[in-house]
Amino acid sequence: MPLPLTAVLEGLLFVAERPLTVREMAQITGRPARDVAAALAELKAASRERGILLQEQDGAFLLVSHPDAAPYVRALLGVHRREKLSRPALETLAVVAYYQPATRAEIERVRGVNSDHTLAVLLNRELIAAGERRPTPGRPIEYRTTFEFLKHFGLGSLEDLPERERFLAALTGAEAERDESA
Amino acid sequence: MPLPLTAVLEGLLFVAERPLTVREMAQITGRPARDVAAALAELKAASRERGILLQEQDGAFLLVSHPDAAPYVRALLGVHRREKLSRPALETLAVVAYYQPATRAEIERVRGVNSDHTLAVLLNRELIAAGERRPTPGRPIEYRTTFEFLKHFGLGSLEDLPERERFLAALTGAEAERDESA
Amino acid sequence: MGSPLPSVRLAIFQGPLDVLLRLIQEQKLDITELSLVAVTRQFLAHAQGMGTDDGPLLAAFLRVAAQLMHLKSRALLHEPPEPEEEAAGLLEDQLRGYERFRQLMTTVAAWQDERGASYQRTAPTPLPEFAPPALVGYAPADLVGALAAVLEEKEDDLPTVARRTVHIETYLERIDALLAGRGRTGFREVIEPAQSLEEIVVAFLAVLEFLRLGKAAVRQDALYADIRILPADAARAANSSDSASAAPPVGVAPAVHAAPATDQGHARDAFARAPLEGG
Repeated sequence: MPLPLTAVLEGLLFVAERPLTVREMAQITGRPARDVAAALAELKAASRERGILLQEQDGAFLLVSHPDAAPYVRALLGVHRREKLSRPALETLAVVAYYQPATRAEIERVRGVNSDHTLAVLLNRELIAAGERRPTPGRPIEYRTTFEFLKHFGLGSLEDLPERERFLAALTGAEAERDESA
Repeated sequence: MPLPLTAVLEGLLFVAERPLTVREMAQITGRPARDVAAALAELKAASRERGILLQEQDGAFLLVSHPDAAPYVRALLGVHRREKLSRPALETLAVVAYYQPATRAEIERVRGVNSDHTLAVLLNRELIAAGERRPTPGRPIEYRTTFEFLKHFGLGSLEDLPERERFLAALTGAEAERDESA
Repeated sequence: MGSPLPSVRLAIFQGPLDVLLRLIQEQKLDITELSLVAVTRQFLAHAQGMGTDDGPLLAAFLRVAAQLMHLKSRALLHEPPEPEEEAAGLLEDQLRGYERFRQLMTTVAAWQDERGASYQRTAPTPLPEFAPPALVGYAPADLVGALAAVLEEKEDDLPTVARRTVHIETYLERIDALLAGRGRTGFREVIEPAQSLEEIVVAFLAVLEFLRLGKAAVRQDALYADIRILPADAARAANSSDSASAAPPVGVAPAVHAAPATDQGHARDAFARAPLEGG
């Protein structure tokens, strides 16, 4: 039994890193825009009593946590911020720090695993920030470390990163190798 | 009207960076663990027809996209088809998944071959994790599967492993035979 | 698992062959005192007495004989005792559990192909009014450690780092592929990728497994000649249409008939040296 369109759209919006337009969702699901719009209306009505709300912003849709849950959400994010970074998060942060500006594809090429979620974690903690879009195909977003990052690691500037030259050489080497083996 | 507990929990799980335990959620919401557990069961049942999946292992919960939405999600994120595991790695992973907690010796007894390398590969990909040491001679490390494993296969919990009974029978059968002949 | 093995009468033991193997595995008998030539002769006498075309019986015997040979060669070579001590038993387990395990693994492999993965969220959760409390205790060294780990893992992925493990399944699949490709193969071709004596033993056990399952037949036309391996159905067809030919019956290795009649002492030397030359 295939997943109903409302559920497919909910799954898409759940993982999306930015608001999605009806057109984009129609394209990805291969369904007419009319059906997508109807399914979104259904999802919106259903989400009113849930902890995840469907919001519309300038013709694009995104899922957000229910405003009434905000105090709890804030408490949880506070808990998260006081936690140590997970190993994948620290790895991702290290790659961004030495390689910056780094795109998601570059990070994943070095780490060899999908890094979407860990990027979100680092963005949440304001240790990295999304910058310009690179003027290459797909116009990927470039990530850089923030001032917060320097503060938390007790660094005066990025030049104080230990063994910078060596790691940069190793990273570009690693990337080349991955390219070959891909 | 205050938001029902299921909705609050859904909101929390939506923004969480990592799996949340019942205890944490009870602490944040100020509700008894019993109520939280009941609300989570409700949420799990309700999410069956939705685009999201509530995963559970060892009393911790994680909200992820529904596995049937995977092709669309991959198209959206531009991620390639997940990297397939080699046959030996899959074999080792299957033994850990069905048998857990499993020690290296147990895995090798079932597979009949040295499994150091495949264990290292699975640990690197965080599909399994090293846990406690077993209080038996040699104090061997016990391995378990992770949430990464549940995500890789789109499972709600370890109880959703296919043909669990048959596999367990085959595995313990192999071990029993081995013990007899030893 | 096939026909019951016959009994043998030896200086150190009288009784069924599989019991002999077990006693030796349990170290209740000293393998160096055992004459493999005598065992083989008595088995052949038994086999000839009841007709030589009992493939499963021969396969069962060869399996026991191969394990005895393996144990004896190791005893004579004074290898240090390793965890590998259990190798013979493990191989046996593998053979027994293999079919069952293979079926189940097919389920899991297919399942990896068919099932979709789940994904976590990728969007950050901005809460502008939120004042970030300080993170605890990080140092630049943490970054260095994490990065070193990433770069090291890459090396782990390199195949050269992988310890070569010998898996009987590898050889079962290899023989299957070779037979499917050209309809026939030989033991020398089967062991082309082998890198150790142990691997050749595993390959040999894989051939025996094919024989035991009735999926293949083997021939060896002369002592030390290549062992030819044919799919069972092809071999049967060849036999019925070609019954006038002088080819020995399928499943029998004439090399055993042609074995030079040596006394025990010589046989022992031969076993001691062969692995050294081969390995």
